Amino acid sequence: MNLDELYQEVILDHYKHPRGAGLREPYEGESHQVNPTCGDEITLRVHVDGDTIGDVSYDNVGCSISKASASVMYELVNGATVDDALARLAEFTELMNSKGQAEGDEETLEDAVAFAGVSKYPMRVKCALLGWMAFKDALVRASTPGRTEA
Amino acid sequence: MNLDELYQEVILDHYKHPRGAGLREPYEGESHQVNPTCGDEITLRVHVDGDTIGDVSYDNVGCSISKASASVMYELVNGATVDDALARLAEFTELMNSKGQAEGDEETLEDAVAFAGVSKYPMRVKCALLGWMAFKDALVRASTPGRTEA
Amino acid sequence: MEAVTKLDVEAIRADFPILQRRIGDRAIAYLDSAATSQKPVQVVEAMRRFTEHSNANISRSVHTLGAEATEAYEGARARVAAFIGAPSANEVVFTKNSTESINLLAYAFQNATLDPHADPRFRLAPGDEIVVTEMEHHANLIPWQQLAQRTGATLKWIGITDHGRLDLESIPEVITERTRVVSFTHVANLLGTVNPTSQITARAREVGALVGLDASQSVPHIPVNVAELGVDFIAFTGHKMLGPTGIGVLWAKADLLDAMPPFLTGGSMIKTVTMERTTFADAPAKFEAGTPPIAESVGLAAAVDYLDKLGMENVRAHEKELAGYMLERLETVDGLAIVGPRVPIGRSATVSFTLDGVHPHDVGQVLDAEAVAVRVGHHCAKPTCDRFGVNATTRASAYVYNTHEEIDRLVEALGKVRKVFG
Amino acid sequence: MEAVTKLDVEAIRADFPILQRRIGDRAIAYLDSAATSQKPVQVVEAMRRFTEHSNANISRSVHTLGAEATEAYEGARARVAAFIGAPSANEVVFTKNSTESINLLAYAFQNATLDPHADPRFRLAPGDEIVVTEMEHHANLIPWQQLAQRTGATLKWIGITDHGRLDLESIPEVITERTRVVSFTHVANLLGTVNPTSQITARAREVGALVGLDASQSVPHIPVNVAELGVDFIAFTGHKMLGPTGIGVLWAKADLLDAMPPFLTGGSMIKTVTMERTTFADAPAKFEAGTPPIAESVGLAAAVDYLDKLGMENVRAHEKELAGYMLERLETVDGLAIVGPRVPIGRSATVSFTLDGVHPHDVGQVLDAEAVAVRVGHHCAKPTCDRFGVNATTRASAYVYNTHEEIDRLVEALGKVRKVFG
Ligand SMILES: Cc1ncc(COP(=O)(O)O)c(C=O)c1O
Ligand SMILES: Cc1ncc(COP(=O)(O)O)c(C=O)c1O
Repeated sequence: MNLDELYQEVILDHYKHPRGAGLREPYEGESHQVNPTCGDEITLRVHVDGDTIGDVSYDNVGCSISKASASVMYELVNGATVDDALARLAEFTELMNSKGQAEGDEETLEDAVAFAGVSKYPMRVKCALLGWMAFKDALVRASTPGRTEA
Repeated sequence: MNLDELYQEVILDHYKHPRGAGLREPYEGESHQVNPTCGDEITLRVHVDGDTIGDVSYDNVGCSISKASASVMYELVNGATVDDALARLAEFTELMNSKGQAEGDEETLEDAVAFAGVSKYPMRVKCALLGWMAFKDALVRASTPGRTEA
Repeated sequence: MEAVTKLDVEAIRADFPILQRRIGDRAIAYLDSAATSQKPVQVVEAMRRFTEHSNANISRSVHTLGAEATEAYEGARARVAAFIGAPSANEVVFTKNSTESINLLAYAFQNATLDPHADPRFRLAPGDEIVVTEMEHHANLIPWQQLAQRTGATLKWIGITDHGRLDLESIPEVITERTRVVSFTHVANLLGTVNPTSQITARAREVGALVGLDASQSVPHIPVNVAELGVDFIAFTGHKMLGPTGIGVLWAKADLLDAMPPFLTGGSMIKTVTMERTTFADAPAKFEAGTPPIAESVGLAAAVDYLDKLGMENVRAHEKELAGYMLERLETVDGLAIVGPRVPIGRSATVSFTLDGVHPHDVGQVLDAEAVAVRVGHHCAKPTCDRFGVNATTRASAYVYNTHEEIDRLVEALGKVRKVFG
Repeated sequence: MEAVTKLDVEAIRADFPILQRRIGDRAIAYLDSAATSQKPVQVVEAMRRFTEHSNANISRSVHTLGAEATEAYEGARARVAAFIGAPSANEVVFTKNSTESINLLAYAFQNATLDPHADPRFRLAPGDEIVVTEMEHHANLIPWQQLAQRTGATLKWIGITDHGRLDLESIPEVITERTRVVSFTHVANLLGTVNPTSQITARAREVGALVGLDASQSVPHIPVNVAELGVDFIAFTGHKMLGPTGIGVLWAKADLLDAMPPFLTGGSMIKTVTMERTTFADAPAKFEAGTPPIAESVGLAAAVDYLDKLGMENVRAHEKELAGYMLERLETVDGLAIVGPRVPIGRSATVSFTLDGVHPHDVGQVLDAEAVAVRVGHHCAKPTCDRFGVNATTRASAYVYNTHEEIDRLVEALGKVRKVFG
């Protein structure tokens, strides 16, 4: 296997310098996700401002892939419209399920295309998706309780 | 495999003309035994008269080996002393566990030596022993409740 | 490409080295596949290859062997799901055999009954009824008996007609508003009866009962599609379908698996664990505690591949023909009485019979001397035996590798039985 | 004949084709045997031979293959019994893995509790206590948690010292007159601790509690003799001791097996069956419902033969040496902290550690790139992780085929990890 393909510079950079880390107020939805195979965890909050993601804040324990993925996600969805964020989620999930066959669109996925190599490692795909799953779940929760326009 | 070795004349004869079959009075011990792998059954009664087996009577459903074995046993233990009967039980059990290595002593086991061939067929050993197990059990029961001398 | 319409039995036989095995001076005629099937070299080879190339524990590691083993195991799950038309691989739970699959289900009821927060569909109370049939293998009878005993529910059953069919007329009476679950055999292992499922399933739906099918004798022999069957659970077992021992399957609808409490607990089936409390993973992991039958899953996938290549419709047609031939030929044997349907309609190529005046043990023994392997006894279906007033039967059962000639040898050998015990 | 005093590791390695497997340009250094061991050709061959020569279902037939299969299966039982010093083969129950073995035991208590006529030793009530330890694999924790929850009994545990040993001083406090059963691990799968058994066993006897031992990590690695241990039950698993997946063992004293109600029910475990009622066979059959892992039993017997030929004392000595070397070399790695005993006394060759600032997933991944296979994660021992304040560890574990050179490669590869994540 090719280590460099997995641990690209950009991944290691996000791992060492995670963007948007920490838990912040205000938020409407919070999600706690665990990867049962390794015990990695993330708590993630979403603040929805109209039809825009006002903030994504998180606290996580995990490997380089899961931490870098959360950081990259922050950059992609923070400030984006809810629709765009969901589109990125779908795109990234598809990339992760591609088993090394897809490259990802750098226009839309930006730094996240660096994770294309991860999709070849089934055991790591869960790591890369952990933060995104938390985002998805938090967003659902944000739109469920008191909000009328989803 | 050699069929004649298993189904010796004497076995087929006892099978077709079982000696001592039927349930009779008096008796002090009764046992019901089932072979769970094939559902074969025997009900057997023992009448102990002093230190002698006064009667062994039985009713059974089973294959040629199990029916012939009960018939041969009847001939061996009926009228014998309890000690002799137990000695035959031990001898026959040993013969059955010999995996075709023993021949059996014709002096003591008489017709029962014909079962030497059965000991090569592990699946049939249980059949050959069913009646003997019932005899052993019935004898224990006969000596347990009210009897003082065993 | 044209579909193969018939089985090339000679080519198939070449894949099963054990069929060359000689007993005395003749190759064995193996007519005991209802007990366990033989395994083609493809299955043995797939397992050997896996063991020598990719063996590792699954799910919990990032190393190459671990990733390969996990892919092989999950691939086998997907393969099996496709084979039975399951909408999702996550509906396939690997167990050790059919028996465990059915027990898993029965214990779901038992454990739910002990837990006031459990899904009401699995909670039983005195007055509730469980329905089976009189033609069940013990594996689909005793777990329900035990469940009834432990929960106070009542066990009821559908009887058997003199022709060896389910007494379908009694359905409205036996399956009532009190029935909570109906579990019945798809193909009966002693009688060979193929049970029609729709009437039972429809009645169960009407009264709101869950429906399970013991498919141990159907999945290996006829096309089975869970979506078409419209049942809630099916159980089957690897070793009867050209696969290895040590692996079985429980298929259940996703929402039912979600609702069922876990059965075996331990590693690989958890979300979080503290000394005080555990939360559980989603199905199928929830039901697969401990190291699963990994190499066996690879073998089972290879067996499914093999059956798929033959085509289950072709398998069915081949066995229907053999069943007809077997029934016809057996009827010519003096003193032979078939226990079960006497026509090759709605029946499998598993035929039980008695031979007047000769005990099945003796029949089986003489047949073995003639290198014909059949099973004798109660075939783990004692209530069926009782129903027909027999203690035991001789049972011949055919599969993809059996030939007309082997059936001829069976019939001939039965003549020999007559001679020995004449 | 002189006893072999050392393992000929090169000769052993030749029996394991998978050790020739290359990841990139290097042969794999397999240091994950605590998860599952590799299997020698002798095991694979024995299973293939059985499948191609004698495959049949057991116990219920008179045909030649059936008789051979039954002999092979019962022979394997006797073989395993002898290996662990069991007084009788009938005390050996074959299951699918350790997890099932322990669940069988826990369900014996659960089912007995539901049956007023069951043996009082297995009937629990609120106020009764069950004792485990904080270093259990989930397989020896969750079944007892569930049992406590379902019966109202209380689960207690013996803690772990900072050195990774059981806190034996707490025994008198934890095991009390209310304790009904104590189940603890012989060798801890994350920490590598070899637990002394006598103090716990003595205290359990004093208070009249039954004692079970999770021997999953001991039977493969050190001589285990149940008579000497003086416990009531042990559980272990085939795939960790050079044998196949799909088979495990529960050993229990004969009188306890007699007293335990059945767990899985179905075929081959009965005396008589009617639609209304079933009576059960004697142990071990009582606990082996359905078709057992037949080919797997043949593989397990071959594995036991292999281990016996090596000699378990030699296996222990070899691993003790490797444990010492591994500990010594790992201590030289910058930022590495061992989780568990740091001396090779009372410990196995299974060593868990953390590497400062690098997550175990990343450690394992880089090691894999260097063709060094280790396990990362919580190793199904989350409470142990919590006790040491870690989320996960990297774990290297050695067995009969491992060498000093492979440990050197592990240490070297850890240097590479540092480089990537420096
Ligand atoms: C100490 C211990 N107990 C139980 C188990 C469970 O064994 P299995 O997965 O074979 O059931 C393991 C291995 O995973 C173990 O290490
Ligand atoms: C109809 C039926 N159900 C269940 C079983 C049990 O299968 P297994 O022994 O593989 O659990 C069998 C086979 O013995 C069977 O024929």
